[in-house]
Amino acid sequence: MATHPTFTEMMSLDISDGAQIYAAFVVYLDLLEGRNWYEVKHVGVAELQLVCLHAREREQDSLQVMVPVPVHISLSHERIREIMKKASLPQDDPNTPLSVTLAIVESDSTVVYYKMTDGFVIPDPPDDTEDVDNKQWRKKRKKLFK
Amino acid sequence: MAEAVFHPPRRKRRVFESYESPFPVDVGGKDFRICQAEIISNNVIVRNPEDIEQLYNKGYFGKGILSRSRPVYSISDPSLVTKWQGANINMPIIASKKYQCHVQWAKSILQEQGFDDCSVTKILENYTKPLELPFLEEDGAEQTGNSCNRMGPNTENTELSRQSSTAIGNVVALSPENQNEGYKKACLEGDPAFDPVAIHGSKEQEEGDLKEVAEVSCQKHGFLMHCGCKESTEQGSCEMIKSKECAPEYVLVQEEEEGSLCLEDAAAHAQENVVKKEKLVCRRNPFRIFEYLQLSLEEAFFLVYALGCLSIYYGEEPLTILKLWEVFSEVKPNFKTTYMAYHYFRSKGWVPKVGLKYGTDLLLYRKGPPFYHASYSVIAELVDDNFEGSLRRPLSWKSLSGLNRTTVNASKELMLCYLIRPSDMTEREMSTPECMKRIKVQELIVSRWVASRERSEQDEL
Amino acid sequence: MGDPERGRVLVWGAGAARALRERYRVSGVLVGAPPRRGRGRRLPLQLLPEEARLLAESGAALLLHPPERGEGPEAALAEVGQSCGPTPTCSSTAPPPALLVQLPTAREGPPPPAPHPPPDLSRPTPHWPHGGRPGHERRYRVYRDLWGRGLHLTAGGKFGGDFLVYPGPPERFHAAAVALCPPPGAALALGALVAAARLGTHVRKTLLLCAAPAGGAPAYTSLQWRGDL
Amino acid sequence: MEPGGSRRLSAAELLAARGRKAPQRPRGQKDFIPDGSAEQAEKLRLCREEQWQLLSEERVERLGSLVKAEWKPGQGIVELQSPAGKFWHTMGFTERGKQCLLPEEALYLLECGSVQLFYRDLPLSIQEAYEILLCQETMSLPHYQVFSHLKQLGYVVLRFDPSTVPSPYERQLNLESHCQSSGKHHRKRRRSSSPRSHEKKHKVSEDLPETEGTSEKAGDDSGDTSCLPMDEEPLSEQPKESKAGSGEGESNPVPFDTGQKDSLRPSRSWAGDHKENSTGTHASRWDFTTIILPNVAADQPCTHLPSPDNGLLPENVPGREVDAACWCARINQKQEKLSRKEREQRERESRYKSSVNADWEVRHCSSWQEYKALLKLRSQQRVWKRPPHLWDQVVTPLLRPDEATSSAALLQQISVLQPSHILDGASGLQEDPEGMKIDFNVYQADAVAKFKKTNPGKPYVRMCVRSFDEQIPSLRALKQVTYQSGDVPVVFALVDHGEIAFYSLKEFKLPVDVNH
Repeated sequence: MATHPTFTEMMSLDISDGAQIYAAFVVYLDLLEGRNWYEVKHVGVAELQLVCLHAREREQDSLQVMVPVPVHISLSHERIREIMKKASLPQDDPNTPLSVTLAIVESDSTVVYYKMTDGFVIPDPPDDTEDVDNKQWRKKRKKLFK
Repeated sequence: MAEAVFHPPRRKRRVFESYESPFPVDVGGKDFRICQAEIISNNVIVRNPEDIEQLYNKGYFGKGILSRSRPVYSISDPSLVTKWQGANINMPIIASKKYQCHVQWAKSILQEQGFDDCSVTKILENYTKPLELPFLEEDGAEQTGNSCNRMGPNTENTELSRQSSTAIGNVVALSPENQNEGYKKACLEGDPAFDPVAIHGSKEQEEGDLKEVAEVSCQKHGFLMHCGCKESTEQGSCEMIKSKECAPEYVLVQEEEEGSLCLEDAAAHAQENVVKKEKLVCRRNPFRIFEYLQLSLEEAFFLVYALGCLSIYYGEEPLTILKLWEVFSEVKPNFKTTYMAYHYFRSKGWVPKVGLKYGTDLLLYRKGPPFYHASYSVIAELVDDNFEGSLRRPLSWKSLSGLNRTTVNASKELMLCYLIRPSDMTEREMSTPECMKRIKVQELIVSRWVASRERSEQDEL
Repeated sequence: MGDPERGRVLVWGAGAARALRERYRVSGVLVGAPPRRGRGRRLPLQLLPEEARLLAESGAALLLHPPERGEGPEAALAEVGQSCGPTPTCSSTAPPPALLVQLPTAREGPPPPAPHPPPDLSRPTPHWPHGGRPGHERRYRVYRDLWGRGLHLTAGGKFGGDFLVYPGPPERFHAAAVALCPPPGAALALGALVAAARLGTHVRKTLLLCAAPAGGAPAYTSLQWRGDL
Repeated sequence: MEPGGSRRLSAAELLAARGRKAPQRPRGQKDFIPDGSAEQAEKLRLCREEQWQLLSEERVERLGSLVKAEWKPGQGIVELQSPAGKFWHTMGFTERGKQCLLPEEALYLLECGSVQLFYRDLPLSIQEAYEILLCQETMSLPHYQVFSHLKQLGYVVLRFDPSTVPSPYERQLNLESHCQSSGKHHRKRRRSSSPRSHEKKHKVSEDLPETEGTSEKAGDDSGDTSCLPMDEEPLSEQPKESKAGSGEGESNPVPFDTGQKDSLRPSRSWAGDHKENSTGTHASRWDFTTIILPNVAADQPCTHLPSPDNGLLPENVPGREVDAACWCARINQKQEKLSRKEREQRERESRYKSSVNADWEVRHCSSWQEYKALLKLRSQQRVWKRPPHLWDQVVTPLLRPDEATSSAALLQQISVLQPSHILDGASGLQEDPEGMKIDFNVYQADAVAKFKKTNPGKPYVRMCVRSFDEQIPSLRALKQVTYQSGDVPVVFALVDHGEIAFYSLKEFKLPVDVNH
């Protein structure tokens, strides 16, 4: 693994935190190999001192931004917003809110993913509502504000 | 004072494996085996497939870096397997893009080794060229029992993924080695995507029948990346592994039919009748990925200190218990606290795993995750024997209330585990794990007290 | 003797309580015991300090201190527009039947005079200890901003947050978010964040991190567990 | 617009109010998001209509069923003017022949329409009663809310009186009977002005003559046990780190890690043995009261050292008696001051050094002979391969696989942490720094029929009223209230601006699981 070309490339980025790089590599493998995502690429964001990942869940999906972090760090709300601003990708639709996914990595390589979005996003409706309701609901579902 | 009631752990509805042993050591001192791990970027990695097997199956230590828990990685893309399930082929299927990715990695490894671009292209061209399926099946069947699992001349082997019962017989008959028990279990767990050959490196020259294969493997000596077993390991089973290493990994690559590429636009392609425009091409994978077991620091230290059945290397150097205690304490804030809790529950015969999913330090399983749902979600705190001290995670009732809901919603109980250290215990004394002998443990169960009649009113959704 | 219990705000008038809920999107919590068991809570309506302050500062209500009988601690709330006081006409005209008697909820007679000028609620006073407390000030700015966006908010302690945020009246809608107002710059341990956000997933509430700095623009971040991964 | 103040009902309204039925609870699932539909609007309208009915409903009772009561501000109690009703079974107490209620009881009964409360001959509205009765130091609004909440659920709720709980010591000595009788004495007292039991002891004698024979009051009159009023205490009020805990400089009086193999020194376990109940560590074999060690500390100016036993000295070294007192004055006894760099260097070095005394087994040896035997045994143990980086070290793995003959034995070998009990060390704790107190005794709802105020028996639970914004109790505070509560579970009632949730933190011992 230490010889994986991607890991070597990540290590050569201008990011000083080894733990973060390793976390990024674990998430990289998880997306690419564990979940068969597409076009998983690593992107060093020197400003944030983070290695982020861009990937598509399905081939035709748009790119998502993953921000891997080791579990023992702490994040302030300000830092979270800074990450969201600097790591997210420019969107075609300017109304699309900034959004990245935080990938938190445990010491045994367990990863949990949390989506962070600028503004207030209403959660998904329950699964047990009828399909028709569900679709209607989804149509109405909206981001309330930024 | 009233003690919290012990609720029997909830058994999982479907259990597909038998229980081996609580720890990767045999009682009575026979057959004591010391596994090996190494430190990479402050993480503890086990590479040897037998060690992985031993540590995961006996006590459920660690997690496969490419899997949810048990190392069951397969290169095969499950969605493609589903798509092609009518094709009566049982080999890993991957997308063309993924295959190209692997070719790319192999390329950069070769370049790093100083091959010029021309030879790199030539080597790879040769190695990755399409192969005939029938030949492969024969080849696979003869080569190793292991390959047979996927490529054996079994015409019914598409059923492997769905009807595991037939598949087990098949697998067991073909390869009774230890190695395949993990595979068997994975099948039983209903994971259709399991690949039994997650363990190869290729250091040995392949004794394949094809000239060109031999030719390539000569050069590829260094570039297929991971050797499953270190040369230094003294396990008797080493040979078996090495023999398996000889086998290259064959994959079916989903590729477009000639000419269809320019005619189809992407959108149409995505939903179109696949059989018509896409085909599967059998190729050798030039860059194999091997799944490793990663141990949490607590697990790693426990295996070394409590059981003495793991040697952890940093580079060439095996680390002593004291050194590990020191290093881990530096790497992970509060390692000592979480380790003591880990050790305590392990020594009660329970299986603690990391608690990140629910925002705590540990989850406690009876026997192991395959058998029972986790019963407790644990937060560990170190206090002095005045029962105070600065907490690493001070909880207000508010946050406790949230945490408790999270835990209860997952049908677990929230436990606070206080490690009580005598006030005369110095930092110096704590610089060795022996300090645990003077530490006391207080377990507390947090629970909501619900008067029967308010239940319906108070709970929102 | 300082009474930390001061600063609680109770609404005694049924009409006022209704107006708060229906016109001002301020729910409060009914805390009174019903005449017979199991018949639902009654007045008074207890308000969060943030709710009370919003109403007072927006001019929708007056915060009144009870008459200084003994050590009356709480501030009462009266609707603006009825400073003329209640009209206890019924009692004078019709004597109650001999066998039935009313146990009045609210005080009779005109409410005590409103303080003039209205007090500055960003400063602490014996009757309003919340003013100036960092936690309250932080929560208040967030409350005011979210309320200003047409949302409904209630206390969020039970879900581990500062507020629950509803897209519509809480009587008829589920809360959509658990709002947390961490102090600026406060380091949030990822474990704690996971615990809070994971809860939200289960009860279908977004974890909403809120910041409304005194001079700056408010900022909100939604956290949602990706159960698909 | 409905007036904000009180509203007098007309005769007709009064009659109508009496006949009202309980409004139905709003039906139907809540929605997730407003869609502006007429259906949602109608549901909301109905819901609000019901709410309004409930809100505007004034309490109307039959005059005959109302018990008249008068607020006595001086005593902080309510005195009944007419005979008590059914509630007397679980509430109230008798004082000087009069039936009385505590403020929370009176207020609750007023809300329930059981009493009519008068002050200065005027009936009090509920608002006025809240203002007047809940301004006492003894009963804050959150406390009353918890009381009322539990009462509404049918529980019997009495104030907690620490003096009625036999201490674990008393229980241990089987003093139950004594306690019960002493408890009765307490009950006969009027509410004391202090919650502290030790202060109460004096008052018992004062109060006894007056109350004797008239009282059948239950244990709930014990008075102001409760209620440090609480508020959102600043979050910074976390328990402070103990000074003793981590100090580098505070070394043990006996330097056990000097590396000497001094056979006279007992194993280090002495440090953990000062508590009788500490399990696992074995008691010291040395009786220090009989062993006299010369004290040559700096604070001992007289340092007379007798002549040593010549047999212990090499032949060419003459031993003589000495008085070191004069030397002490001349020797620089100041502690060596190290530069920061030196300190850091020492620290770094010490990280890699370790002492033979750190070895658990070595510390168990009480003589050279035992130590040698241990070494021999260890060398013989190498039947299976033991890598030197694990086994030729000061700290070695805990498990000796050749000795572990079963899973249970294996667990035994690796079990080094000692379990603790919630009451361990609880009795010795000083005054609770967090002001954690038990407020109420709560008796189960279904036991009400059998309930006797005069002899309420063991409560179902005891309640501590706290605020949601506070930190959860430290282990220390928890030990204290648990100790105080005796064998009754403690529940924390958390109040969040009128909403209440209950939590308990219970002692637990995860069972050892060997049945794999």
